[in-house]
Amino acid sequence: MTLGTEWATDWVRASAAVIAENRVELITLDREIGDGDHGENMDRGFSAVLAKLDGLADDAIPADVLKLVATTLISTVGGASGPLFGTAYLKAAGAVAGRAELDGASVAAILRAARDGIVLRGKAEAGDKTMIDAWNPAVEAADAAHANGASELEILEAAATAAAEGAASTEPLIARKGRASYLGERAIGHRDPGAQSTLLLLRAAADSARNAASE
Amino acid sequence: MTLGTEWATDWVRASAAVIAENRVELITLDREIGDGDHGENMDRGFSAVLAKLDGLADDAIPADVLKLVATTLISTVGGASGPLFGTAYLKAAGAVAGRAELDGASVAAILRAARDGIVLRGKAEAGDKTMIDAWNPAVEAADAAHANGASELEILEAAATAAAEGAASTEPLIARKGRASYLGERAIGHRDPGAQSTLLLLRAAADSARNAASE
Amino acid sequence: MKKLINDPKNVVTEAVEGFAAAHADIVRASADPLFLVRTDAPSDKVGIISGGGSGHEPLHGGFVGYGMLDAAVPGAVFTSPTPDPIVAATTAVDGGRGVLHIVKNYTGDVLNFETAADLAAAEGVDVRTVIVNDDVAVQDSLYTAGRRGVAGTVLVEKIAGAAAQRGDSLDDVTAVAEKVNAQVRSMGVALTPCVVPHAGEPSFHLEDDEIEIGIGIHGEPGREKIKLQPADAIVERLLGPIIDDIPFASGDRVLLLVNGMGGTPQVELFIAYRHAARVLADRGIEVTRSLVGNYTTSLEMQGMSLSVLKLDDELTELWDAPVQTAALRWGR
Amino acid sequence: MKKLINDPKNVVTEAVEGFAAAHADIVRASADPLFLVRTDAPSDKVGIISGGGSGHEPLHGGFVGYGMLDAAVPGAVFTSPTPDPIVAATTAVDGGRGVLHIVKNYTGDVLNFETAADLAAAEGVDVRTVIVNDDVAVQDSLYTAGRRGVAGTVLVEKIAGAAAQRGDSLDDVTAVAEKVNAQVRSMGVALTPCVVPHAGEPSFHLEDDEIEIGIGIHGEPGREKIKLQPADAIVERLLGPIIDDIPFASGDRVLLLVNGMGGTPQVELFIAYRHAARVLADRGIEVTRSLVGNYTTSLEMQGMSLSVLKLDDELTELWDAPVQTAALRWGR
Ligand SMILES: Nc1ncnc2c1ncn2[C@@H]1O[C@H](COP(=O)(O)OP(=O)(O)O)[C@@H](O)[C@H]1O
Ligand SMILES: Nc1ncnc2c1ncn2[C@@H]1O[C@H](COP(=O)(O)OP(=O)(O)O)[C@@H](O)[C@H]1O
Ligand SMILES: [Mg+2]
Ligand SMILES: [Mg+2]
Ligand SMILES: [Mg+2]
Ligand SMILES: [Mg+2]
Repeated sequence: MTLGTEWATDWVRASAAVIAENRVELITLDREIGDGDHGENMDRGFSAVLAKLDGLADDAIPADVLKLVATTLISTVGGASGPLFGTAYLKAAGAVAGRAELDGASVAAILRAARDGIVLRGKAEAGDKTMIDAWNPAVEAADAAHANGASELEILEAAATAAAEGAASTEPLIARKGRASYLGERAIGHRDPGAQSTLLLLRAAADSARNAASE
Repeated sequence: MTLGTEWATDWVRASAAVIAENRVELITLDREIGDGDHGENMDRGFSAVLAKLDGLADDAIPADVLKLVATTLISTVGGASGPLFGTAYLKAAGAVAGRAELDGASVAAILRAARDGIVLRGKAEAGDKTMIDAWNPAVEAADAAHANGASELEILEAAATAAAEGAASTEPLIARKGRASYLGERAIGHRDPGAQSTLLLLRAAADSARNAASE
Repeated sequence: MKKLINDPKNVVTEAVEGFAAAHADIVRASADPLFLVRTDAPSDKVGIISGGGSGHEPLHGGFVGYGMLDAAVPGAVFTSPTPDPIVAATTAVDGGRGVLHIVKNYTGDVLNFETAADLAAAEGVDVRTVIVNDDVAVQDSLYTAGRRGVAGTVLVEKIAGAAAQRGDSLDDVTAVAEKVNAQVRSMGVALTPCVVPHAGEPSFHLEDDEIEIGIGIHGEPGREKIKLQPADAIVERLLGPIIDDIPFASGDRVLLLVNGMGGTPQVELFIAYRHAARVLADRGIEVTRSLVGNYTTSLEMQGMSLSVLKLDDELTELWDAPVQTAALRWGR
Repeated sequence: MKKLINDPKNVVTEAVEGFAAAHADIVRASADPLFLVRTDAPSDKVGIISGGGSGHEPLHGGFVGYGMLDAAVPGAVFTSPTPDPIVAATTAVDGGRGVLHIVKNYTGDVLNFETAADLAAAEGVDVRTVIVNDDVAVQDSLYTAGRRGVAGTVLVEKIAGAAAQRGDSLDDVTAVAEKVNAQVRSMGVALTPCVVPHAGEPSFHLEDDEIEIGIGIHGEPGREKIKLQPADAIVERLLGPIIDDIPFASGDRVLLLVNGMGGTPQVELFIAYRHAARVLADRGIEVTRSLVGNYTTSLEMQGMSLSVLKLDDELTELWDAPVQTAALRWGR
């Protein structure tokens, strides 16, 4: 069973919900090693996306949804995460341009393109204690699952699980990008907020796929 | 036994000591219903007087000591208490001008002149919750004691005891002069700092007289 | 108590030294007795002096310069200066046309300036005094030391300073200062207390959800504690008594001053300004001049005061006249 | 959290509205997208824009006006603005000679201004960008996002603004902005944290006797906590790394900026200025220009930063050139 526009819009709704629920936690994480706005930024962005969702054309395809997320995040989030997540969704949209239904290859391509977009803009490497440390393992897990013939849902599940491990892996690290890098050793022991929101978004993607499958 | 210059200088030393000891208490009283500087102001003033005491001429009489206190307080204390206590000592000096030895009448005259000086400058009436509420009963008690033929020491003891009662009597009052007047009913329950320093100074006067008597 | 200071006893002298060094083009400091004076004083105009306890900066030193004050006399923190430096400053700025003392209405300031004026007069200086008492938080002046002088003082100093600068006589400068005082009303609110360096403890206590209405500028408590409210409601609470007092009426043109108490972020002052200007407009009162910032502070206190001054053509022209001080500068 | 605000979500828009109303002679506000622009823009000079998260006022809106910025783009509190308002501000001020973006070095600011510059270029505007990174508290830029842009930004904006105002080309304005950035170094200290309105809690925790050295301007913790020290010792601790970095040397003429973080009483800033000027003098470094006050703040944070800019005749002349903004004004 491939994933279509309904999955994409469900993902957006689930993302907005999970970000709103975790707004304070993301603020707290960012206050510890950043400037305390990450939860507010993401919540502002996804609330704006949600408000625009109804305006989508009836014949919208998943790429249209992803592009709406991209442009809305770019124009409402600000901060580091706005352009980074915005570029991620923009590149993801480009990776599945024209396709009404997304198969396993498309799902894996979305994640890879998103990750590559973030690296292109932010130049972070693995271990820099950024959202990339959640995206990298997610992309690898998705690719591996797809190579093993997994379903779209299984691919997204694998990605979300890997992202969760990736987010946790940022805790012992010293940061080399973003505001946390100013802290030196004092960043040790704190989870990167962008990695945490990455895992929330990818978990929402998998959950939406599960709902689609169960209907 | 009359009181001479030695008593006067002893009084200054005892005043400086007791004000320094009670600096924090006076600050605390003033913080509650004023601006928290009374202890600092008085301490700055009497420290300055103390530093100048050695510069007194060998043939100084009590009025010279009182005048030194007056001019030094005026030029170092500032605030409301500087001019008020300064005027008090200035008028006190005037009341015993030229006298090397102070008898009971002189002692009572000092207190009356001091009080009148404060009223002249500050226009406070009894019950306004100011230092006058300590000075008024002190002056009355001194006059009464003197009328009863009391000694200099006894006059000062009577004044100090009455000042203590007077200072305590300010606690239930609403203030009508000074900063505490801005507080309305919220001043109730707090003792006026200037009344408290008045009692400390008059207690020091009596203690110095007792020391003089016991020598 | 956490402060960027050395010995608490040296706070004022060191700050004055630093101030004079940073603004050497405008002021110089006399160390003993301590006062700040225009580098070009005395001049052939009426001299204008103000002073009072420290801790209200930029009041008064920040307003010494062309078109405003000729000298400022800082006392210890929140303690009026003694007469000596006031006399010294007065004689230093007297160019023969007399000197105006602008004094905030506090017993200490009034008494010390009074003594100084007597002494300066004895030295042949023609001294006048204007007592500023713009704080409507103090009611029933029969039963109090009278209204306090608060942020409206800045407006008195600017406008009297401009009158003196254009060559007005001592009588005229005094008259315009009195006019400003008669037409300005102020009221303040504190969100936090402040800590006087030598006291080391907060001036009053507020719970996390309490604010203090009607505070003075000396860290003294106000008239009432109320629960924290939205900025707009607080603005209305301050503005009501101000408007009703003179009263200001529809058709009036006014200057609106939103004064920070020292520790208030600028965004908050402008949020307050926004609503204050609207409330006035709703009453038909037109804000034609504005001033927003830290002008009469209480150390690091968070809070603000609002001041409204009724303008006419003369006051507007004097307000707009060039001024060149550390804290207020335009036109040159 | 106690703040003079209404809904935390409206802090920036309401503050910008109030600011534009209070300074209507200098700026006007565009509401959607949100930016502040000179009332007389565009003009026939190179345009200069800056922007960034709110909470640093008067940066940047307070520096819009004659001789400084043409527009300022405020983001949410401590959050860089999005590209849309930056593009709108850029096209609004472009008079045909191009626009310079002055951007503080934070990932978010850099990325959003980068996108905006691309979009504005696509609309035919010649855009240059100067990244300000004056904060010596951030070492080892290989392992970090690089030095942050802090209070030195004000100096870049003033001097580049003066160059644009006198008619310099986009190349020349860009070059002088880069020169200022290359010659200015800063470092800060916090005595207290600040509270971001939407976060509602302090940005970091300090004990009653602790201070934070090397803080940024976004309420982010610094590099190390140390025990509270006398002001003079703190000044030396900040000035040492600043002097050693360029390094500044005997015979240099410099501008010394003592910048308050928002909640610091003015007396404390001048106490710090006094000692900083002495330390520089002792090293043979002459302070020929000074600026003391709240210029790049972190809401109500108590603390300060020191900035030292190496001057030459050109920079001095541009610094002295007339400026007419809400927060910096002289010469007109
Ligand atoms: N160069 C970068 N590459 C990838 N991610 C980054 C980079 N810089 C910052 N981030 C991510 O952005 C997150 C912070 O986002 P946010 O708090 O919204 O923005 P800001 O740091 O501008 O306040 C960090 O937790 C980190 O995951
Ligand atoms: N008008 C007055 N007459 C008599 N005493 C006064 C008057 N006003 C104030 N005081 C006294 O001055 C005291 C406060 O002195 P102090 O704190 O040193 O000065 P300030 O009020 O200027 O800070 C009060 O406690 C009160 O006793
Ligand atoms: Mg952040
Ligand atoms: Mg007092
Ligand atoms: Mg006092
Ligand atoms: Mg941010």
